[in-house]
Amino acid sequence: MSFNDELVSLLPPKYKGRLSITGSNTGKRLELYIDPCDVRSILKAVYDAGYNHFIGITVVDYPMENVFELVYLLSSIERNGELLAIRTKIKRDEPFIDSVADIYPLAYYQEIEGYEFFGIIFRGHNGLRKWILLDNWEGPPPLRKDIDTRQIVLEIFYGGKRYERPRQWRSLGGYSGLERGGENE
Amino acid sequence: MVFKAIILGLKYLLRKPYTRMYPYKEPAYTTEHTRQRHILRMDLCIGCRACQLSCPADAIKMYKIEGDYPKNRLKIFPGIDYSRCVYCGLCVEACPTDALIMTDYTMEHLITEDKATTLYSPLDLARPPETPYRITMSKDTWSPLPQAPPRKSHSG
Amino acid sequence: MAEAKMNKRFSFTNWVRSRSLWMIHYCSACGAIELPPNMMAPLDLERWGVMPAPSPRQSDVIVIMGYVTKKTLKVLLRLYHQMPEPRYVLVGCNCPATGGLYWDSYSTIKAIDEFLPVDVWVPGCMPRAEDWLKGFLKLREKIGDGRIECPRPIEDLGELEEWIYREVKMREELMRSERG
Amino acid sequence: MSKALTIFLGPQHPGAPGNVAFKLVLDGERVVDIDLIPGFLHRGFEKMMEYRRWDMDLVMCPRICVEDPDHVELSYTHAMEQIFDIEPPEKAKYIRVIIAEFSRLASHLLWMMHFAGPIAARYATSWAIAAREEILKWFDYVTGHRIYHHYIFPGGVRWNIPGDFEEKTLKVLKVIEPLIKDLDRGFFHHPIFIKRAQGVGRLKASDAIRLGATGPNLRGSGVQYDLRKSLRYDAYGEIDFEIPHGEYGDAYDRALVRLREMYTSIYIIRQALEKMPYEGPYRWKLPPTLPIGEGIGRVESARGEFVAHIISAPSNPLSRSLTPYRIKFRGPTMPHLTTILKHIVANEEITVADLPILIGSLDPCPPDIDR
Repeated sequence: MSFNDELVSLLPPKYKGRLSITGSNTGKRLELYIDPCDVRSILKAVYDAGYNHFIGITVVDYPMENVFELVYLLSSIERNGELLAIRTKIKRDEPFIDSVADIYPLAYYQEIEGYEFFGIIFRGHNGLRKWILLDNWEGPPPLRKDIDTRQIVLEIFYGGKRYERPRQWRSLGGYSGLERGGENE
Repeated sequence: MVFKAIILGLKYLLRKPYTRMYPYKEPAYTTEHTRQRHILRMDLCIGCRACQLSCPADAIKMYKIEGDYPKNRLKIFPGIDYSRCVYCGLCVEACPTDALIMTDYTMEHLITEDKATTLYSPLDLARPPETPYRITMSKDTWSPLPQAPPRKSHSG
Repeated sequence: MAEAKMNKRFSFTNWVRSRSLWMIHYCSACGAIELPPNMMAPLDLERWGVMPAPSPRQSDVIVIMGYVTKKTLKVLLRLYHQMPEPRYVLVGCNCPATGGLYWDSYSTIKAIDEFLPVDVWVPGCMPRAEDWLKGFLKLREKIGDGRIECPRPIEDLGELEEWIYREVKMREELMRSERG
Repeated sequence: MSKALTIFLGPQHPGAPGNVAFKLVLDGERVVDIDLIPGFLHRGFEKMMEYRRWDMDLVMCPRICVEDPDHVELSYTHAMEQIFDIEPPEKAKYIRVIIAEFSRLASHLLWMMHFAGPIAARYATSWAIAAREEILKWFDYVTGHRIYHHYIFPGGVRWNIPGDFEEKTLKVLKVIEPLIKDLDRGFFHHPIFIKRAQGVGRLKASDAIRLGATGPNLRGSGVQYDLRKSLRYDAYGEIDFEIPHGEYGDAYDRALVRLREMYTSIYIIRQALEKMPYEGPYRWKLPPTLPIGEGIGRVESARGEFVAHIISAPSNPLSRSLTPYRIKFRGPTMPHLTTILKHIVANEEITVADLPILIGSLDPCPPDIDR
């Protein structure tokens, strides 16, 4: 893998030195750290440089550092599936970033995921709503690190006890409610 | 075209039926590696809870059972909830003493009208199945594993 | 009441009912992957009179194939209430029985028998193709013996749906209060 | 000018591709707009996997896509191996190729059922399922399970292959190859099928790339792009094969690509069996704790590019963690059912009767949208 000259020439001067090659095996990739305000201009430049195949947005929550890291994964089919990861960090208490849905059509749906699972607001996106989580979950975005869904589920369905069958409120049939087995530990 | 289709159809018409005549004429299809019901050897179990901690479905609960088990000082044994078990075999892999093994005794015997019956205590697990079965997963499944060598090249 | 008593011994009606079980064609989750071998050549469930029906109005059995999310539960209940009596419930896989592998998932239902009267449980993850067949046979046996009450003593759709919403809402309220 | 009508397709519908619903806007017979309604299969995998140890996560991950489970395992394994910074043993690489190709075959044969069913070609579904059954029996023999195998493992494969692996595999291939050939003759060259599928759902190559299509749907449009060839992961680098591709990008081309891929898979399996070293280690021992790092596993699954992006960071700075910090899965189905379906419906006259063919030819697997 080598640096793509076209890509380097299209990048703004401030980012020219920041491009690096990392990873191994199938994860070998070009990486670029950018500031969140430049996300639209960089992704437009990258699209023109041939990285027009959008793979996805990975959002990582770091509550200790109070940031969300967004990793835009793009690949170029002309350059034989070369992977480009564009990383940016936004503040956790002000989760705003520009939408790129008009450059990459698939980003529209990936951004909805980012909104419903992490609560990131993509500015300029016209359809931020609950999409997958509709009817399935009410409350704050569940994939944030400070929401302990396992504890919530344990409290509600299992009475706080692990390794037990769920606490049932009623049974319409098919369950005698008898617990078999020896004495509990 | 029509004749070709008729010949192709005839070929399948005259073939022996593919259907397995389960359950009355043929038993369930299992192989010598099918992972199904566990058997607990209570004389080997040391009560270390490794199986419980390695279960992704939290299906294993430890029960206290009094009896003459010199190896098991705490007298705790695993019981498996077969309404939660996913038959991944990680518990067998984690067991240090080969006390927990898997057989090809399939789950057709557990189909029930009352789901309380699928909760197996250690004593239920220790009882071998009534019908013939094969041991399909035990410590013999793995030979000792070698350590990984470092990756050769880091071509950037 | 009289009908319930009648059902206890052999009746021609039950025998006939048990011989032709049409199931709803609704692949609600991953357990559905083992149904094609049952419906097609490898095991051929039509030997036992089981076949998929395209709509709930024509079907006798609702088969729950795997985990049930809150969103699917609403669909399942609606389907169940569109079915004519007699109707039976066959549950496959572990997840609807106890939560299964998704025991700590925030969006799945942990016990389906809180919402539907279950006749037969087929444990396993996945249940093997043969297990599904055996489950249908067990259901058939149960119907033939007249051990299933018919019609079911169950609330009408409005009442039940209200109950579900109340239940789900209540749990979600609980979640919210616990978060503080 | 007739009034636009909004109706729902699915989730309970014999023509629906699994548990997923669509909202259609109709103008007479023509579908004007289509919106996906996902979420019926949402379990919150990414959150659940953050709570479990990395080896338990391997048991979780095949459940994301039930039709093609081994490629999910493979992508997870690739990402994990990058974090551990190891290379699998030579023998395991070949076993993985064989397992992955059988998974692809099984998935394509199941797709035959989804595709031929709505056109009422019951014979094709029956043959395909019979061929798939042979593969499932083979999986049962090698890995111990019919559907979820948990066989591909970080550091190699989980246990050694049985002694008569080669004969068994060749025997299975001998059974399924004539069945696939009969499908080729009996279904793919059937005039009714050709008339129904040809010209439906045209997708140009440039649009396919821009909208995010991968896998057979992209190759059906004439783009020769296959991660097996371009990344040469596992033992694919040593195996010589051709990428089948279509020309016009309609439903018929996409179907034909899948059929040819089945032949290619059989060819790859035969070659891998020949080249495989039958001696040597099959799995490395790995430590229970995860090093800090990041891995991206990209594999060419039966439906397209499957990506597992795993980040391992300590959740508290003092200890090394047993669980990954964040896992993101990107399934190939999301672009197929959202952007591409919308694009085709907007640019072409698709009637309600064509919709099952169109959706079937895209081969969706809804759980990998919902996860």
